[in-house]
Amino acid sequence: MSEHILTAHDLDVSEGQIPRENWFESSETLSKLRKSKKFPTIWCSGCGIGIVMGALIRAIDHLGIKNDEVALVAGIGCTARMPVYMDFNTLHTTHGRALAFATGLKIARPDMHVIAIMGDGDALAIGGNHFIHTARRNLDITAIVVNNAIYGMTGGQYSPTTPLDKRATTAPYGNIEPPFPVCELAIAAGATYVARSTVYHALELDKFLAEAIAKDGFSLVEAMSYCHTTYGRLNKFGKATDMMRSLKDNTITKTAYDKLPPEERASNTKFVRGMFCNIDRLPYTSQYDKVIARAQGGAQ
Amino acid sequence: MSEHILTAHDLDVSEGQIPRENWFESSETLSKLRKSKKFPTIWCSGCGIGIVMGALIRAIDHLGIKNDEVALVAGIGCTARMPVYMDFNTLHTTHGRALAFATGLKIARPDMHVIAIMGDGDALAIGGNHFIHTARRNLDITAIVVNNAIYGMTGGQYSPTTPLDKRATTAPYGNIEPPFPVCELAIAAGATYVARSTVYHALELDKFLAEAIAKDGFSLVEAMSYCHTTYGRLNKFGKATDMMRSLKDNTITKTAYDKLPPEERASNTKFVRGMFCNIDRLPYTSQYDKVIARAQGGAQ
Amino acid sequence: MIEATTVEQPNIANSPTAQPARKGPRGQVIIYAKWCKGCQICVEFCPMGVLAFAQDLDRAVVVAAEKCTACHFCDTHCPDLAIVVKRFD
Amino acid sequence: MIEATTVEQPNIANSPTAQPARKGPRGQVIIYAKWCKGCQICVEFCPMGVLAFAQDLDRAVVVAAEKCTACHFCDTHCPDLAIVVKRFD
Amino acid sequence: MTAKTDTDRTEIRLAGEGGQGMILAGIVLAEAAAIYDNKNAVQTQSYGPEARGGASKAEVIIANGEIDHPEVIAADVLIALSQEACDKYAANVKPDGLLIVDEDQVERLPNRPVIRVPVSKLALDTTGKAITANTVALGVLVGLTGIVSRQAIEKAIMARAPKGTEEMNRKALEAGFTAIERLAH
Amino acid sequence: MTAKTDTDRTEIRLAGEGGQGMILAGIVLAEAAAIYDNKNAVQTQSYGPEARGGASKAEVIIANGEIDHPEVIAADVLIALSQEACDKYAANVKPDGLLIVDEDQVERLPNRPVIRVPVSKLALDTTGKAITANTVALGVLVGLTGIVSRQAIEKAIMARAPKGTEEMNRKALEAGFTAIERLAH
Amino acid sequence: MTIKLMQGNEAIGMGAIAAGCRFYAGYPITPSTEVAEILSRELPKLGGKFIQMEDEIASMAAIIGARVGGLKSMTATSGPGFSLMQENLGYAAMAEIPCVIVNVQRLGPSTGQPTAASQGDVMQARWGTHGDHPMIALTPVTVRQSFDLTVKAFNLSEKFRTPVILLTDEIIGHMREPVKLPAFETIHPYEQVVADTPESYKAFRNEPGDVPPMAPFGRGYRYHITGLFHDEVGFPTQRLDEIDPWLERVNHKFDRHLDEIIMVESDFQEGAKTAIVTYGATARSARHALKIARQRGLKVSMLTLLTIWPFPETQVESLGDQVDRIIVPEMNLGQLALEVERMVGRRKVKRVNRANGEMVTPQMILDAIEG
Amino acid sequence: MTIKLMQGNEAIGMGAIAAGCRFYAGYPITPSTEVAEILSRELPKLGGKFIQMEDEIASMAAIIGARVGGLKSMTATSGPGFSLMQENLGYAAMAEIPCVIVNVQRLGPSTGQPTAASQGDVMQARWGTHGDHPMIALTPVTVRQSFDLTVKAFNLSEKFRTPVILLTDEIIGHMREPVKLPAFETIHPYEQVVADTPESYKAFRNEPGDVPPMAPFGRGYRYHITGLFHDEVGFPTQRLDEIDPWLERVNHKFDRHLDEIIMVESDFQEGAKTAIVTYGATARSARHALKIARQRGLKVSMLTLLTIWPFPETQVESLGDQVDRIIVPEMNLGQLALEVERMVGRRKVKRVNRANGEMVTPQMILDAIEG
Ligand SMILES: Cc1ncc(C[n+]2csc(CCOP(=O)(O)OP(=O)(O)O)c2C)c(N)n1
Ligand SMILES: Cc1ncc(C[n+]2csc(CCOP(=O)(O)OP(=O)(O)O)c2C)c(N)n1
Ligand code: SF4
Ligand code: SF4
Ligand code: SF4
Ligand code: SF4
Repeated sequence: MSEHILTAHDLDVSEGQIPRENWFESSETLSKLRKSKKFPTIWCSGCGIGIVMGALIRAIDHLGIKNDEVALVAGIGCTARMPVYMDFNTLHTTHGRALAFATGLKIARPDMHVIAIMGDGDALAIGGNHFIHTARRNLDITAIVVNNAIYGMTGGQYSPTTPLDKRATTAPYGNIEPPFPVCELAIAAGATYVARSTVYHALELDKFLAEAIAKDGFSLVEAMSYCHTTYGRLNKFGKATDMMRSLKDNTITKTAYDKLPPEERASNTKFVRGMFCNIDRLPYTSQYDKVIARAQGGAQ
Repeated sequence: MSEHILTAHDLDVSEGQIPRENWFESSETLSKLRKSKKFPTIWCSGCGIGIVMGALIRAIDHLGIKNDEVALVAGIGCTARMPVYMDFNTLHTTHGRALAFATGLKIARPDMHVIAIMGDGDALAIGGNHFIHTARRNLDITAIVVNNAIYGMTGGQYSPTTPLDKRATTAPYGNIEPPFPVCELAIAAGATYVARSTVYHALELDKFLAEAIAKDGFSLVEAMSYCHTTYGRLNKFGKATDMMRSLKDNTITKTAYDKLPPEERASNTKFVRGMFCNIDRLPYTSQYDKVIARAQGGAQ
Repeated sequence: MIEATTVEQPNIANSPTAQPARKGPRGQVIIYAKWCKGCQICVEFCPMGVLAFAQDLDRAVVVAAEKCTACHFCDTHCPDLAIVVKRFD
Repeated sequence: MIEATTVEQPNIANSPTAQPARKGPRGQVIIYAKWCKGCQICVEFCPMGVLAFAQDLDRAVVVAAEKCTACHFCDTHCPDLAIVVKRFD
Repeated sequence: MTAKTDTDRTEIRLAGEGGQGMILAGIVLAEAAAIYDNKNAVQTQSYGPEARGGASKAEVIIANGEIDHPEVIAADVLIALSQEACDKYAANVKPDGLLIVDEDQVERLPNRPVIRVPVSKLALDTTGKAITANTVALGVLVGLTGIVSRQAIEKAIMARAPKGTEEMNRKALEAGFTAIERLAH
Repeated sequence: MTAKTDTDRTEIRLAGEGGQGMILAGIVLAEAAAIYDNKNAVQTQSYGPEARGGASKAEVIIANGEIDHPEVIAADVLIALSQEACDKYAANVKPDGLLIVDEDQVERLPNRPVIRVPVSKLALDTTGKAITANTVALGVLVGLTGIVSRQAIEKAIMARAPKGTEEMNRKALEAGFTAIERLAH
Repeated sequence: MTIKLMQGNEAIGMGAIAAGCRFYAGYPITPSTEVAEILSRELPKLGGKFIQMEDEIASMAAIIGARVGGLKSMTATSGPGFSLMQENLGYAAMAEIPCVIVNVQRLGPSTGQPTAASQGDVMQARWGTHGDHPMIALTPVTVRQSFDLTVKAFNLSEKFRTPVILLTDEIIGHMREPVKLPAFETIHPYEQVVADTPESYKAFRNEPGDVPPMAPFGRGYRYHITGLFHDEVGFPTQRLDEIDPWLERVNHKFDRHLDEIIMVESDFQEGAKTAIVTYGATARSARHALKIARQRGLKVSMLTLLTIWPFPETQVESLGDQVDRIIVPEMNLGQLALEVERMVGRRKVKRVNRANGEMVTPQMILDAIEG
Repeated sequence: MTIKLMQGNEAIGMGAIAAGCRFYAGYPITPSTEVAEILSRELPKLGGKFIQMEDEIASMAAIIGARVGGLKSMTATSGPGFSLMQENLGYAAMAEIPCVIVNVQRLGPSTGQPTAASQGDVMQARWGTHGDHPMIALTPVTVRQSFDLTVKAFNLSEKFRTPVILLTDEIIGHMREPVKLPAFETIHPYEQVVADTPESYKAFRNEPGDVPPMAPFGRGYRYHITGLFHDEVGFPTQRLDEIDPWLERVNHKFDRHLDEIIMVESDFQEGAKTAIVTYGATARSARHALKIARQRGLKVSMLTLLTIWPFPETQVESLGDQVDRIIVPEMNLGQLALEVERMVGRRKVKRVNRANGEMVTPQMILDAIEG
């Protein structure tokens, strides 16, 4: 069937027809990928991490930031493999520590846009402390948490975002640990911009990411993107497309949520999408400029 | 002068007059101290940590809990030296890790009252991750944070609770890092009982501590108690008594705070004292009983 | 779950279903076969049924090019950046 | 700083100043000299002036035992648990 | 036919793409040998860097006595279900060893005797499920080498087959056996 | 009088309670030697487990040449301002060394020659501030041993004295010197 | 029990259960994760507890906490996690808390190659935490030994009140072999007995060679445990007369029990002037090479170390006296070889190393034997 | 500069400034805290940055991040913190990020005795992180050397793209000595030069013996840095043909530069049959003992190691050839002595150990010399 269709429309282009080099030129997004890198990515077929990557590139592109001005910092995990595919300054660090490395980098280079890309385990299990401290200090870093509700890379152990009662390889009888409310935690810790969306709402992600990167202060974007390979399989949630549909169906916008009567709010089980916080506080590096001024002014 | 007074009233008793053993019997509180331990404590003259210790003993006493049922777990710091003086099961661990040790202990012995005693650095700098995760999992542990706004033990470096602009030995030009709102962070992370008071309001501490220990779930009591030796000295805040007075003068009860008009609330600079959260959630160990039941029921 | 803040909810720029199909294709859909992993996200969610899954090739193919409205759902949601949609202007 | 919760503010059980002095001592203040570090918290905050600081001994002493109302400020605030107040019943 | 190393053992490598179940096939083969055929067996595996998917391979050493070194030194048998697998491991097959490839997946062949079997096509044709290719592969392997008995491999497969898939797997195994018989003619 | 070790050095220990400033006194003594008297000096210290307070001691080694081992091996001089300090370190004073104690703080004395000076009382009497006891102690020490010149110790003290306390410290030092002169009579 | 094809990691999980482990805390990491997965399933069946902590630091802390509460406990990890556990591992040594730490070695340094094998953490197992401390590390060669040495690890840890490291590797951990486990009832785990009354009990009594038993919390023995130097009842001390006896006792804990702790397998050949000293997965390559060498008429002896720390000094030294040459094959750049060199002299030692994630091949060892 | 009475820790802070350090991240810990305190005051005066991180893990991460951003960077800690830094220390080795880690050793294990001195982290400095990796550790004996070796540490770390450990101890760190520092203008710190264009630049080019310079981020050289095994441009790889050259280059980085890296001070005496090998604070006790011994007419040589890792193999071996006996005094239970034994044979080595927080006394060493 398909061969026929191919010929009929001449629209579906296989590698033979578009040289690799040309493909990278066929969109702004693709042009920011690393031509030297092997594609497709290492992610499972249908994994939403790649969708977040697309959104991130579009956000950076939208802001008109030069590739050289961007530093991507990641820890370890499926999500953390994202930076290597993009033509920025990319630093793949140790599990959980992306924000701590990013802190050093940002202080050394306040002019650069430093973006940390983390899985939920990376950001919130082993990396939880750096997460709250980087927010508190208000480093002008954009933290992206791809929340796939599980540890993907290591094969499906429960994470601090696995919903209650769901199964994981280390929760064969169902998870009993309540998940973190990631956005609320970030707000309590001091983040200046906090938003959440899903990979189904990819263009919303574009927008939140662009706002987050533009923000002068610590910003967090939580991107829901279920790991169908582990979380989905262990909980019989179906294929990537089924889980994508559940992201579509099981979220509610913050605007809609805010309009709900209190009882319904309390019983709401959908994920709330939207921007939850956008406040102004002088970022760490600007504060530090004052320290330097005081030190050099001789005041002690 | 004083020798004369002593003789006149025969009320001020020096060691010669009360044998050490008898002194331990002169109050319920004293009777829970370790007779085998060298007193007075290692803390500076006037340090509020001892006041928290008194409050803790009274709270335990008030609840009628037997000494043997109490386990005190501490990290490292001035505050963390507290357990050794009390006649309970006492575990002095590594810096920042009290709650992680306490988690293992509580799961092994759900029947015991496990109380973690931490300085602000211990609990929230190096220990921040365990703090939020223990709250999230809702281990039925009582966390006491003695917030002295600095690292006392190591001599006065800034901590995640040092107020903005204040000096510390590592902030000679004033601290530029905003302090954590400790109670809010605990609430966002999932604590079921959260309260704050000060060592000036010692009896309020008694009450909060008793409620916290009685609570079936993760509870936090933040006890404000400035370190006059380092924080006070570096910022010229005066003696222990001066700082005690500032705790009296610079706090406001939650009830009073809640009644303030919004503008005044926004500009309020006083510490709010009170209980901020008291919700019911099944604690981790009870949840785990269900896992055992499921496992033993053969359901998988 | 999340407390109210003072900030407004952003608009979602492009709701895929919000754009009704007009006559003739509005865009050209290009799939880079070598990168497509056959996840079928584009196939399942293209509101116009432009795409289909070719079992034998284990990847997506364009089956109804003329229906494409250039809504960009497919290229913004392809996890492998294996689709580009070019809007005809 | 802290958002409202549904829980009520606890009452403070014993406000030290809330208890007016009556005639004669209501309690006995005992200071265990060996443990007192002379921080003067009890001295400074005793609402009745029962205690004083003895510079030469570098510790607190009782100077006005008869004024003690047994408000328990001193023994609950002594950081060294060096005071016990016994209420006369 | 199965050449012996100096310490008398048969070394088998099963390689393909992640998700093709070659590691499971290796485990089943080892179980057939060790549990149902009273031999000794050691099974090892390796994955590519991909989270899921990517190249993967299983190795099975079968012997009557002790098995020391647990990995293939030079393969007596290689079954390769993907081009990458063939490219990577063909050179390590002993000169008198067996190289079996899926004829529809492996186009570039090394310059040596190769047994070409349409493994995945057989799977699809027989059971309608591509994922039974590994069972077909086991049929081919056992049919060709006799390294374990047919009963043993069948028992081992049945013991691992998820409920309800027994029949499908039996058919797939049969298809493997038959393919060899056809080859043999 | 100050006995020499095998490698020609004078070993001085200053001990008291934390907060008495004995460590600072040690530093000042070492500075007097090294900066103002053109000698060599090494200063070390130790604290008790107490956060603040508790036992504390400083050690100063003064020599004309190199100083290798930086700690007191056997003290030529010990000045002890507390009972604990005396108890702990008196035994380590050389037989022909000097043991100086604050006569009001140290009651139990070892069975050996001891020089008793009312150091803290002198401080209080002279300056009204107990914290100047360490300066008085330096006066006593230097007055007795001449291990550094009086000018050097004065300069060293002045360099370290917080603004506004110079006069007080000078008086305290003087008080130390004078106490010795009285002793000498 | 029947014959089962079992992975080394699975055998470790089973060994823990058999040894009486009733608490596991860990953080997933390749290639150790199966240990956690198995215990998350098996422990609750026995009323035991499994928890996945927020990181490896917390995992190590939690197992210590649980043991203080009276449950035998274990964690499993690999290189990066093992590095993070070092501080609290030292705590366990200092406070003498029994516990078992499994390190399934993968290729390092850093993230390295998570799915590749290595013996790169051999020296770290001994020296990874700061300060001097005693340490036991066991290295299984087979799946069955993964079970047996796990049981042994628990027993040694209880008997000597010390953390014990089961130092295995990706090969042995993921390899499947047929094994028949002993019936668990036939296994009699070591159980500490606290004979003292709470009044006479001294948790850290310093009688040389004596390891005082550890009373669990909440059973009437209220005492203090600390990572500071402490006296016999556990109170912090700076007094040398209290510290010195502690150092004496704890750092020489194993001295009089080395035959119980040190396990080796000797395969000596009369007249051999070459010997192999080996451990872990590499021992399998070495055995393979040994058989071939002997087939070829070469005389070679072999010493397989199942205990690498404390290092089997006597055994290696006396082997050194018998042969002219000792080959030490390792999946690292030469770590345990340093100890062998120390015992027998550098000139006698021939290192065979591979540190790229692949096994040392029998051929490499054969070349060394023949070369 | 004039003569000042200065602590070792202060000299380290000054050395860092002189060497061009412009970023410090740390977490306070006795007895290292003065280093942080001094740099929190001094760095901003020069436009440099100081940050106190939430823990030592983050501190180690931050200094790597800052160096990737182009600032020379340092952290300082002591045992417990050093244990926590191990994972990211391995990352720095793997990713070849220059940085300096100061460990002011205190008595361990665990919390131990925070204010007491020790040389207990000597082996940890070499083996604390998982996996094989190169490592440099320098051990100053005087306050002035604390300054000089800090400068040297930065220079070596830049030149060889490697973390360098300044392994000092509580004695040297807190001791005050008169020093006269050189004018900072006279110090010419090593600066990397990136000669390649962004197009031809390969951050991890594997030319044997060659250490490719590290381009800072944001200067046109967009590349990838990872803790996984990687190819020449920094992309993760599992290919042995890419890993092996990396192993070859990185693990032999120092080999051809040992005379630059290894610093020792020899004090050989004609005809001496006894020698002392020493480092750090203990070297001072050893010198004291040596002088007395020589006064008494005994012939003794001495080798003071200012570099302990890589271990000065040649120097110690040739010393071993000259003497019958080597005394190794250490404030630990015998750590570097293991290496000395390895080089010269166990029978020649006499260890003198003290691990209770007190210095080894000259008398203990004299006894060993005379005994
Ligand atoms: C210190 C350390 N511990 C554990 C691991 C193993 N590990 C790698 S990724 C990962 C978690 C993956 O989950 P997440 O961060 O949510 O990312 P995902 O793979 O789901 O994108 C773990 C536990 C590690 N690499 N380092
Ligand atoms: C891993 C580690 N890092 C650092 C230290 C040093 N240290 C001991 S206590 C302390 C902080 C003390 O502050 P806090 O926890 O607030 O307690 P406080 O002394 O003020 O009561 C620090 C940094 C340590 N012991 N261990
Ligand atoms: S394992 Fe899950 S998170 Fe990882 S690539 Fe696959 S689908 Fe994505
Ligand atoms: S240093 Fe501060 S916190 Fe510590 S005991 Fe003294 S006053 Fe208390
Ligand atoms: S842009 Fe894509 S999703 Fe939208 S109509 Fe065209 S083919 Fe379908
Ligand atoms: S979304 Fe992309 S990868 Fe998935 S089927 Fe469509 S083109 Fe292929």
